Amino acid sequence: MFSKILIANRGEIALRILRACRTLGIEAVVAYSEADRDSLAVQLADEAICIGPSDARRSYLSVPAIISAAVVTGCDAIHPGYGFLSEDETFAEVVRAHDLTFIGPPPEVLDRFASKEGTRRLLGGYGLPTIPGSVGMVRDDEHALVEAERIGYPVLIKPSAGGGGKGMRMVRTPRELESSLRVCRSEAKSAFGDDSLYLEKWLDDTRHVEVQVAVDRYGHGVQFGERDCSVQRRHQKILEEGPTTALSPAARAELCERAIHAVVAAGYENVGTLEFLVDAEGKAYFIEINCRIQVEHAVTEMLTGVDLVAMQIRIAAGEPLGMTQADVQSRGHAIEFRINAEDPAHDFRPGAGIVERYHAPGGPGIRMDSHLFPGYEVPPFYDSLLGKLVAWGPDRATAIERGRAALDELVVDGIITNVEIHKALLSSETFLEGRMTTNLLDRVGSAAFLAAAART
Amino acid sequence: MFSKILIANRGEIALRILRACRTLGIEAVVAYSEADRDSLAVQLADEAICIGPSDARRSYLSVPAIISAAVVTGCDAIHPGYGFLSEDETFAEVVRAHDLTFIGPPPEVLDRFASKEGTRRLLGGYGLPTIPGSVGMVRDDEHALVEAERIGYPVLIKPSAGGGGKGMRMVRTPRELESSLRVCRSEAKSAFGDDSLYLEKWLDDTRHVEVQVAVDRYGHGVQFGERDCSVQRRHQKILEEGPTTALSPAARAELCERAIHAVVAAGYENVGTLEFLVDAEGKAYFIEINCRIQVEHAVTEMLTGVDLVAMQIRIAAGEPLGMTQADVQSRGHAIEFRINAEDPAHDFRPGAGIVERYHAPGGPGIRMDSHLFPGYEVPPFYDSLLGKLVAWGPDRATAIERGRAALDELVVDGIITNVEIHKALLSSETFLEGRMTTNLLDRVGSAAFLAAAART
Amino acid sequence: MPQDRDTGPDAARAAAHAGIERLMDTLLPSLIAKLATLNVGELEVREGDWHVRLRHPMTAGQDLGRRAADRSGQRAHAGHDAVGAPAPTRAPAIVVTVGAATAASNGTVPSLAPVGPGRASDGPPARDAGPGMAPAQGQVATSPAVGIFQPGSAAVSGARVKAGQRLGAVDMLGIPQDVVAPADGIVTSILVEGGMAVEYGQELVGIEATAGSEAH
Amino acid sequence: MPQDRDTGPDAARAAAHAGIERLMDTLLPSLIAKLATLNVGELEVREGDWHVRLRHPMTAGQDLGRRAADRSGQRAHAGHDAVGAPAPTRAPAIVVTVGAATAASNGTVPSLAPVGPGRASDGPPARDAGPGMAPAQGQVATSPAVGIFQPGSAAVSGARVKAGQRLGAVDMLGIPQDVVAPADGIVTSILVEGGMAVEYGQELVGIEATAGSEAH
Repeated sequence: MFSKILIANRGEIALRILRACRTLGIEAVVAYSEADRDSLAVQLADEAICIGPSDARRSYLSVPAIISAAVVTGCDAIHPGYGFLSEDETFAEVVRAHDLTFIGPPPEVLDRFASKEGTRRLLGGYGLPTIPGSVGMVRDDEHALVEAERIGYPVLIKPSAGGGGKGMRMVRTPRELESSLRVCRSEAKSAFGDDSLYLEKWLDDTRHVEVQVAVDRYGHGVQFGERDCSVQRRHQKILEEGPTTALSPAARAELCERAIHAVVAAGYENVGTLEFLVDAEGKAYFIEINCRIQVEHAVTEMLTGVDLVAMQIRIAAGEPLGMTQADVQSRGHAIEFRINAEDPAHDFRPGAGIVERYHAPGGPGIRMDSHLFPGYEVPPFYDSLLGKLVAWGPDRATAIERGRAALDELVVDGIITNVEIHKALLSSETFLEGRMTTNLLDRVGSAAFLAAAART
Repeated sequence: MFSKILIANRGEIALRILRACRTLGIEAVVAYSEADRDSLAVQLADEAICIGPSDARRSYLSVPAIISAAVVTGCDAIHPGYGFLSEDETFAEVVRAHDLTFIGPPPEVLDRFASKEGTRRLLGGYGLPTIPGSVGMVRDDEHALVEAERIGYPVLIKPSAGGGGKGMRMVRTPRELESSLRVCRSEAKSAFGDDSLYLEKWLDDTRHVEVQVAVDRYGHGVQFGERDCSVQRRHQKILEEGPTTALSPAARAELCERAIHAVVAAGYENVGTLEFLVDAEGKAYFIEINCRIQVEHAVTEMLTGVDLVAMQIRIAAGEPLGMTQADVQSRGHAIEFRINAEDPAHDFRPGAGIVERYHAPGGPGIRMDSHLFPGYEVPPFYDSLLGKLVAWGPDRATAIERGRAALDELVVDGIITNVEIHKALLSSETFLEGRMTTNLLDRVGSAAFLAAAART
Repeated sequence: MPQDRDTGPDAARAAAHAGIERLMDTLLPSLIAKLATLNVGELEVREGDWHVRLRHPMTAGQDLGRRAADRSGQRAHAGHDAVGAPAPTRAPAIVVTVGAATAASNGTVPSLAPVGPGRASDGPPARDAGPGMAPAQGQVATSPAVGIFQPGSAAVSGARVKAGQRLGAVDMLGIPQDVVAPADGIVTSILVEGGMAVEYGQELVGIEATAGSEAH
Repeated sequence: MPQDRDTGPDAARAAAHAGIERLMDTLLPSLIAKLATLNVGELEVREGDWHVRLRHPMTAGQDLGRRAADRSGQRAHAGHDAVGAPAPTRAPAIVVTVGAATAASNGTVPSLAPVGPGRASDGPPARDAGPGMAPAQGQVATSPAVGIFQPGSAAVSGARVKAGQRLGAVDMLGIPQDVVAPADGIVTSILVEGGMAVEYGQELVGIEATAGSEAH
């Protein structure tokens, strides 16, 4: 096992990793940018080191700065968290070149699953159904138009790299396609440094369901059930829950079984998530794999009682899973509300400032993962996630009741948050009946959605 | 169901009850003394009312003040929490006389189980093994000496009313008995207003194991497993866990079965706890029943996923349990650490003052029920409980690791707490091997225990 | 009692107040003028054991409760609703709090302690020394219990009352609890209508004390 | 950059300092004397928009981290350990922090914002205005990267250096990052031994600036 881990991330996930290290009895060094000097992870860490200025490109995205920090503090492993360099196979390579361990899949595994399009072909070959799409990347507008005709409009333009909706566009006509390709390329280029795009059949009214898996170095894999991430805003998840209401228990079991079978067969290693779109008929299409710990991993932890971050570290250290599928028992229902510094009343404009008052809700079934504290200044340089409020209950109705009470109890003053959108969701018929699709908010628009909730 | 509940308590339990009301969609009014004007429960409550000065006898123990507060605020039920008036059948009577509902057992049930000695006879008649003891209360010193001879020294002097170790003495000789009776009487008198005492065979090296039960108005009862409260200091619990390491799974199941059978047969109603002493041979003796929600109820909630306070309210409202024994599934292991404003280095002298900094630990399996916040002034008038840190894990070893990490993460500045004793426990061979008995700390003395831990 | 903890003996308080007057007169005006022009949020100075901070009150306080209230419009407070009194808004012109180092090893910080819902202006005098809680130099008869307020014949504006005189009662489950005048003086205001619910310590009758006639 | 947010323009700072000097000279000594005799933990005065608090430093600050450190003895900080500097203990004799109201609608409260582990005395100058951080009127060359410090020939006490002159380098995975003088002046102190690990922004070389010759 590792003796000392460098945490190369910030916010709630830096705190989450620190806690996992403490539980495992491993020393942790928090690497931080100047903007995070006062962050909670830095305060609670036994050791912390400033790696650069607030600009992420010179700190959390700087490969030399992070590896140098790991070297001079005597770490033997680096945990990248999510985002930033968490799925960068080049970074993983350089980490290994310095005799350090990247906590995540080994470089060659990251490389094998780097291209979404290649991954769909790979796992499709191991029995996962995929969405009809372009054969390979679109070489040019010509090729794109031909492929779109073959697939049939509407089609979705997607960047090969990255994720989170950046560089994605749905187009209904050849003209829209031509005009959008340029935009998507530049967006993808600036966001991921890679402008290769591919096309995909657009599915209307789909659900987003993902399966959490873990595979050790010895090819032993276990799945921890699925999460439903259908509540999104412009392809950004804002609420996740498990189990999904989109599939029958039997269908859920089958999906998870196929997922773990495929990734083990394809030689995946460490924790990961397979994302699927589920159409109105309950047919699931594999769309991509996330080779990192995810924001919403806490949903699965509440359901199964496992510590996925500790498991991620153990697997990276070469330990066997130490559990079989039979040991995975999911209990009850869990819902995660992402608390973001965004103003729902103003098109989710991100905010910053000082947290004047902070009170985290508590009680049975409530877990709040957050780096907030009274007096904390939210820096304007990074993503807007302030914390994750997870509500567990023996059934979905109870989880919803507890979630509602917890959202009412939460106090975050000084910063505008998106809490109102969550309260609106909990009064939405569609959500309460578990019928939400990924366009729930975008179809009517968040403002209209909020207004409708206010009326009820 | 009730429309509005008066919370006639303070500290973490007032907050806990408030949360249960929120989850059930019931309005809550927090009744507070002047000393608790700034308390978290008062701040978070939709409605709060001052019922008297800091002196509990004129506020939290004042029957007219509390009932008047319930009447003028339009409540239809009163939740007494634990301590104060929570097991006072006279209070329960008066509450009912004002057409309000006492959230707990009905007055006649409280009355039936009011005397420990009577309860032991009652439940003994329904198959619960009890400790050899005096027949009835000791009339006078004469009678006490005779009974003690019959039982055989050493014997334990216990007050009929109250609990928590007040007025209890172990005596090894007739002389010790005579001299102690007087002290115990006055202690019991001042603490519970009742100086009747009884004698009990003193059992050496016993474990304290209690069974959590719930019985609805229709005689349908379920048990939620047991808790081990063997870690005590002068008969005060400071750490509780479940399941117990004192009994085999089979013996645990049998004990819990006998407990629920006996209380249902004896006509108990609402949530309650049956306390047992377990001797070195694993033989369990019933000692008393607690007709209230207990401080350590969170341990059972972490294991079974039920909300015991919500259940308590539903039962009081006349609702059926709505679950069977088969629905109760205990998972993993949970440990509760009571965080008290006590100085372990100075014989646990209680402290007060301002909480300058407060950071509650978090992460998977961690639950912190506390009324602390930065700037809170701990009043010197009430008990020293600052909060309850509960650590859950799939097994005891993991729960201990998580508990250790959480205790290290906890920050309470400005107030001296007993955290060190918990850290000492987690490095104690006896505790780690699950061999602790109720005299673990008192045998060597807490100071020596702390010192020993410091050396390891 | 909070009073004993929050305030020192009279002598000590006098001395403290002298120090404060000096502070107010010699320093504040100029410093405030200076800093106001800088649009500065806070200024802090430490020297040896002591430490002075100058800041906008808006950055101070920790009242979760009132914020919660702002957020969920339907917050209510028994005492307040009953009399329809306005919710407390800002701190009075001058508030002086002196923390006795005896309460906690390192001194109390009352000004950092949060204020309960709607309590800022109707806390019992015990909580604060000096003026600001009641009408200037005024006295207030407060409720001895939680219940229904029944004003007596003397509870009318302009009435001259003696210290200890009965001004009415608070009916607690049928048991009347006397409301008495804290000092000789003239009734200036009836703060709660008869028949309304009141909580313990709630201010009921305002009295303009006749000079040097406080009740002992 | 923090600098823009935490400190006002020079003129403003001068004015603030004047106010503070005044505060120190005229008021503190007498007030401290008075209060010390009362064994008072804290004294606070509010007037209009302003508010002054006098208290023991031990009740101030919010550094969870350092407290955690005090509790778990084995805390370390890369920059510090490397140079074997003593762990930061108490605030320097005088610390002045000025929060510019421009940072947040209601002014920043830097003195209330927690301080990272071991940062109290070695934060980059950007974080604090006025004296206390570096040699009075001094300048400090800070580390441009996280790595190993390699002092250059000019990094010796007494050496006269020009703004922008190379004082050494920080080796980041074999890539040297130049450490440069922030202003013309004389090297007063080498704060980190060569070959030691340093973090980004760590103070490396102290320089006594030659009057009116700051780098632009």
